[in-house]
Amino acid sequence: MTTLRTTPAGAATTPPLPGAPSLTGRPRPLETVVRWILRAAAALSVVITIGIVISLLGPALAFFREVPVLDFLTGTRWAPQFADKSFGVLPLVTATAWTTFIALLVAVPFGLGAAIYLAEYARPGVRRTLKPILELLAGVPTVVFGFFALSFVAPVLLRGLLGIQVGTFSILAAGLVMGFMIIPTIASLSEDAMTAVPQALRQGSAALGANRMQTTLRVVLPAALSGIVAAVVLGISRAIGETMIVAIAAGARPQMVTDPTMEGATMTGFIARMALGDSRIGSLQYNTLFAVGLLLFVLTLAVNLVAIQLVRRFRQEY
Amino acid sequence: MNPTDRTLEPSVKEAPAHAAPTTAPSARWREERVTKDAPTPVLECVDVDVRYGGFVAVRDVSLPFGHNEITALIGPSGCGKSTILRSLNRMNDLVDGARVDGKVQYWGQDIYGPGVDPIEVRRRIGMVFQKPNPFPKSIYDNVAYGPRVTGMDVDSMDDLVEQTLRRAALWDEVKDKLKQSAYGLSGGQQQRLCIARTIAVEPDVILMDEPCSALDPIATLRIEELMVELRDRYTIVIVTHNMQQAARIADRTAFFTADVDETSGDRTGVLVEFDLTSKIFENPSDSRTEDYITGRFG
Amino acid sequence: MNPTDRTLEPSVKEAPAHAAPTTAPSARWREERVTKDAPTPVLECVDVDVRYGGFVAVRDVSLPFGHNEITALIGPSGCGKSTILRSLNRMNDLVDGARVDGKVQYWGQDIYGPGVDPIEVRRRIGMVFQKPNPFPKSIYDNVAYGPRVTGMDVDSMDDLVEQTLRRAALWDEVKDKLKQSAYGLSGGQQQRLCIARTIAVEPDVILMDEPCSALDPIATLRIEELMVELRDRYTIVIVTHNMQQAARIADRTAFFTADVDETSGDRTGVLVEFDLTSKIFENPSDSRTEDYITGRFG
Amino acid sequence: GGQDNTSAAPSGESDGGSLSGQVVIDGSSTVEPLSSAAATLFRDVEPGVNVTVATSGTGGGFKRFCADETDISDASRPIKDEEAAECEANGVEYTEIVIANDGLSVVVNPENDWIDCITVEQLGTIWSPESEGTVMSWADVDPSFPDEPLELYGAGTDSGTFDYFTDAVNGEEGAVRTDYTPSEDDNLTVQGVSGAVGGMGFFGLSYAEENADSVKLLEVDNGAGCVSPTSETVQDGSYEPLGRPLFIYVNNAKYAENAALRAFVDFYLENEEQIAADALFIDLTEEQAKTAQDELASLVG
Amino acid sequence: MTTTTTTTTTPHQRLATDGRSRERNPRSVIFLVALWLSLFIALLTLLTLIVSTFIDGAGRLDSRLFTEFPSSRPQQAGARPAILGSLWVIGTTAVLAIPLGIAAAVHLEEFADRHSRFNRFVEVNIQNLAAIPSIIYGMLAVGFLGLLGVANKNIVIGGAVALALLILPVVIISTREALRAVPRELRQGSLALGATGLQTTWRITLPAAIPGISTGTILALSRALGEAAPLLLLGALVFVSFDPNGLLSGFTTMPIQIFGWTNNPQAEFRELAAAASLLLVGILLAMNALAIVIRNRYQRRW
Ligand SMILES: Nc1ncnc2c1ncn2[C@@H]1O[C@H](COP(=O)(O)OP(=O)(O)OP(=O)(O)O)[C@@H](O)[C@H]1O
Ligand SMILES: Nc1ncnc2c1ncn2[C@@H]1O[C@H](COP(=O)(O)OP(=O)(O)OP(=O)(O)O)[C@@H](O)[C@H]1O
Ligand SMILES: [Mg+2]
Ligand SMILES: [Mg+2]
Repeated sequence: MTTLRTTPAGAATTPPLPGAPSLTGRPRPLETVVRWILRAAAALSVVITIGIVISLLGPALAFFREVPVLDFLTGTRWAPQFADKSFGVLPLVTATAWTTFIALLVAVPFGLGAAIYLAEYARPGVRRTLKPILELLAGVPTVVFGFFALSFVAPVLLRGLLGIQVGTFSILAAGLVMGFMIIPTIASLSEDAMTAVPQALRQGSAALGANRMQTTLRVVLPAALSGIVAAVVLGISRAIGETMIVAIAAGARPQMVTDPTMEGATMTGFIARMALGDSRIGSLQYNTLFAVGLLLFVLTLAVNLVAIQLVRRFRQEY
Repeated sequence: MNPTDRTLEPSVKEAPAHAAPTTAPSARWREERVTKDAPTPVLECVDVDVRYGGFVAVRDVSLPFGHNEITALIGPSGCGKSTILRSLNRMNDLVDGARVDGKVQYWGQDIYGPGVDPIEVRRRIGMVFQKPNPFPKSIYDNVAYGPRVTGMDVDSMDDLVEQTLRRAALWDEVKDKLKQSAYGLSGGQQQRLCIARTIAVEPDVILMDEPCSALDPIATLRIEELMVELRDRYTIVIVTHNMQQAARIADRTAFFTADVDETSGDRTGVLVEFDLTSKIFENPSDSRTEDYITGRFG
Repeated sequence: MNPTDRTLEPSVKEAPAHAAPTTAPSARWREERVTKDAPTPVLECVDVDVRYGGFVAVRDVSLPFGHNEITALIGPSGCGKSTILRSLNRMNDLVDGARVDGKVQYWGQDIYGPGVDPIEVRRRIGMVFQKPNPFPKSIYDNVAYGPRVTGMDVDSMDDLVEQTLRRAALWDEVKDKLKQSAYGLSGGQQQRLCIARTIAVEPDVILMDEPCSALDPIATLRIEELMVELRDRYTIVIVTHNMQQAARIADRTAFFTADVDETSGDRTGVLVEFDLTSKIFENPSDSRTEDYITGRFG
Repeated sequence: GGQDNTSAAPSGESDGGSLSGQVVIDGSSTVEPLSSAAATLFRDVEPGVNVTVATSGTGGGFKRFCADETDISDASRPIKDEEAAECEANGVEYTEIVIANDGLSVVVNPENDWIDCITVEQLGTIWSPESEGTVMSWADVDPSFPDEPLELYGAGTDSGTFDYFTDAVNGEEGAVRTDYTPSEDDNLTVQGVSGAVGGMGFFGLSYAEENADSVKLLEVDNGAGCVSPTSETVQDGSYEPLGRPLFIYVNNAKYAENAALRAFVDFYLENEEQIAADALFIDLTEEQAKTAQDELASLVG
Repeated sequence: MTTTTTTTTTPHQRLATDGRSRERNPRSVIFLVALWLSLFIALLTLLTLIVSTFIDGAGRLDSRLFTEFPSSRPQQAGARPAILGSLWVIGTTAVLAIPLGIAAAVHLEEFADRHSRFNRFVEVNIQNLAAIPSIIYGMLAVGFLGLLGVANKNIVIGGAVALALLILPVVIISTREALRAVPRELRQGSLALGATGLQTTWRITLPAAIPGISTGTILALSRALGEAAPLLLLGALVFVSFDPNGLLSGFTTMPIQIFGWTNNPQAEFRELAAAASLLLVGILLAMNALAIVIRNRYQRRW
């Protein structure tokens, strides 16, 4: 039996024992190349962001050279194409805020309700069938949703069934339909968050004599909060950024929206119309497009950064 | 003999490789407490079968659980110990496709009888799980959860929480951080918190499914001590893989095994033997029990 | 004093304060095989510290692992057994923030030395995990995976697979379903498949982190038998919670515990004692070892 | 009107469909139906030529046209000086061709029984920027009208139609009250007007004729009596000031070198009558057609 | 061993048997009804939408829709180039976005150092990109193609670039989720055998994540299929008289064709638009169904 070779602590390098297997690896050039490709693919997302900023910023700056930023942000009259021009973006912002708000008013309760039902009450078979059907709602082209708002929700549902006096175009109809469009986003992501809550927590609650509703409201929902917040925020982003529904159904009249039965032009709706309109490219009117685009970008960015913080705060490791 | 002596009685016997231990863990001390006589059954299975879908997981189990006693359920994996345990407080209701036939009597009343509220059953017959599963809430809220949801009439929740944590031998360790998340506790502390949570709703019976299998030996020891203390107020049923544990703390032990159907290959759990723990470990009536106890099983 | 002296001849002068427990598991049979002499170290930790972020998880571990021996690492939860094990084949490289200081010598060569390829290290020093983790592939492909990815030069993969499965005592059970998914196997079979997968790449050393803790007693027994068989060809290091298991199969045993820092409350793992298994279980030199072995720990 | 949806075999020299190549058209969405109709008919003659029509708007169309990206630019207004300068800067020479006529029709709700003919002054009263907040009901326009609230609908502010209408009615492009409901989609304007008793709107004649059941078409009095909008009145210029021409701009160099483009443009002009009918516009007067032919001829000559 | 119980029970020990379960108390029932209504209303909307579109468009849902080219005469018009254009664009989008998205996700999930500031920034950035309005991607694609000197932007590759940029973050995020769902133990098992990181990813992690990746990707593609806004900014065509036949070919897609038709004065065009909408919804339904089949079929139990 050989005695142990010993190494004085702190000795520099130890030569390997005679006959010891080599531990140096073979070179793996493919590995290196592929890893660089992967890294480049990930970095591309940053390039995209930079691209967005550049493509918005140039014309937007040209615009802000002529219209002071403050006037743009605080003005309440939006009339870039009228003879008496005015570039206060608040009418567009209020319209966007209202459509978003109404959409959330519909999507958050219904989306969460559907999610809770699917995650906590439905049998697995039912969930497997219903969830994808619900997700289908998210896949319906927004153009189709837009005409649905115009030809069904406003005249039949709102005016006909509910007796609400809305015009052909209204923030209300557009917001409602947008809400329905967002339901699956919120429902599906919240449902994922809730199913990720360990079964053990539900069992623990049931074993204490809590009923299903109590378990859901007091254990599952708080535990899934970060996922639900993330879902709602994605819903908000969708609502702010949705274009076709509002372009078709909310109207094109830029006015300070104080009442959802009014019509109003949202930021995205304005961009879509302006981009397809007959204004001369490069003109001041045309460049408003980019100023509004930039504002939209900054707004969604802000909503998201806040959301990321919130999600971090509520994140729960089990 | 006091409980501490009992738990400190060496559990580790000679266990050389591939040789059966010469002696099974001793449990002689327990005869002073309970007798061969049938216990007053707080809870009793009568001819219970449990099915999952079409598959019969356990068959024909009749088993009484004595008042203020600890009953251990042992047996190889898959023999249906957890299944039986869950049928004792209708937790199986929550498992898709599970069906319980037969009767489970609680103070003589069938918990599967008509008009019985499973939620009420679960409040009376609490449960502690294999992996500690505190809620993602503060320590205080974990304990207060049960009293709140069951609408218990409490004078002072603070007092109740303190008292409960004391009974669960956790108060001293957590009294300064009641408002902190329960997830900051160690595994053993979390499990004691789960026990505290369970006793906060003042159940009669506590069911425990391998409550120590995720814990280290020291934490295990503390839980065992706690169980022995709690025995004075509660009827305890514990499933364990650890035979030494059963020998150390159980008054009575039920040994289950799985019968294999020759044709279908289905394994169905059956109760082989139920007796005083000392009897099961020292002088089992059934050869299958003996084989299992001595590690000769298979 | 060299490190080996330190770890292999622990404070013999200090006789244990109290008598060794009479009931500690006997391991006398093993003395026929290994002697008190230091083993030929295939693998050796020299003054190893492991940190996670800033936190020192284990400190100052010097420990040789003898050729064709089974070394068991035991100790309470959180004392750093898994951490040390992972540092033996650089699996810690994959853990965020983990840092290993000191040396781990493989045939005298520091595996953390410059120019050493961790991938090569891991092929030589295989690892089996707590939960069986077969790949979602067929049984055959699970075994063939290692040889394929390491570019091993094999004449016939079929022969290699068969031979390997035979060595892992699994061939007879799976030979008719080699092309079926490994997930169809029972837990014990899956774990043996993982062992087979590991030996297929012809490592020197096999590290096992509580390989039986997810298995039932019968499956555990089979794995233990397998380890004893494999010892003739491989050096085995096993972490286990189950002291009987260490007593049954290990040639030498290292006992770890966690020192608690009074001020910060941080727990740092330290090696308490390393010796022949029989010595550790029958006549430990350190009172902490004895307390742990006899269950009086804490 | 001269609308006739039954297809007649397009006339024009058919050289057996031997051509291939590409014709890229972009520009006004108002003119798009014309170009699409032309392309539809042209396909039967020259199936080998790929014609595409996009609707980036008149401005967007000129942007691309002057960057030499497109062959033809559809325009609902004449090219602006800045745009022309850009073309010049890029060396793009072009020919402006009037390709059809359009009448802007003024419509009211069918239940409106108090007006059949509107004067240009009245239009000015209703639509001028100063009216915002003051002229809010029909009674404010003329005391003899009922006190029915005015609800105004019209083309989107980004459209050539908007520019044209505001110029014609208020004498300056973009000079209009802002409290009306603009819409890109004239079908929606129809819906708006048909939904409100006091509703009024303006849009292309074709929309009014297609929706004769839902809206009432007004005659317009330019001081020379009431004139109802029809192909004839638009063509002969008596429907004033709301009749307007629609344009295509053709890239001269491309016209010269691209046989497919040449064939297409020639075909477009030769069949302008049929095309205008298909697209629900008003075809050219003989004089207009002749001018256009001459312009083209001078190009190749 | 069974003893018939004769124990007398105290009131405390007595279980109420009046059948009044706390599961069925009024509040719980109202709660459940509310949940059920939520789901019901969402599904009802979908149904209403499909039915009302069907009523509008059923008359034109015939073979002409598939075989005919657009025409200024509604009776002769069809969506053939739009259908083919949608296929071309979505196919190209998939080719662009899927490999890039998977590569980025693999880097972030498997190789990136989570603590590096840059990688954290990349992560946050991708989350943000996923929330950016689609119309802004249109503006980006215009800028990007302009930069490349592409004169004619309404070509298949142009539309595909816009849509690929749009869905890239979604593909990355869903791929990362799918990769994350693959247990760590599998990767460790592979690495412990001496496999390299890339081998582990290629042979173990990615195959195990395929069901999740394909589900997420199909849903992303179906979103792209229904998008109109970014393509409109590229100067989308409303009239195409030929079948698209390559990356540089002009194209139109179904949502744009639908949008274009609804702007025509003739009511027949609106009927045609409804028919095309139905077709589009049908295609999306098929794609979602495919995603579901994949999800259910290959869902693994670890
Ligand atoms: N939810 C379930 N659905 C279907 N079968 C189940 C379910 N739970 C358990 N089973 C089956 O019932 C049998 C008994 O399982 P059970 O979990 O009760 O065994 P156990 O004795 O507790 O085993 P262990 O010691 O491994 O916990 C097993 O065959 C198991 O596969
Ligand atoms: N990835 C990690 N990051 C940070 N700390 C870790 C990590 N893994 C382990 N630790 C810490 O290091 C210490 C030692 O852990 P380790 O898992 O090695 O203990 P162990 O002896 O294997 O315990 P067990 O018996 O429970 O497996 C513990 O305090 C643990 O919390
Ligand atoms: Mg169990
Ligand atoms: Mg460990």
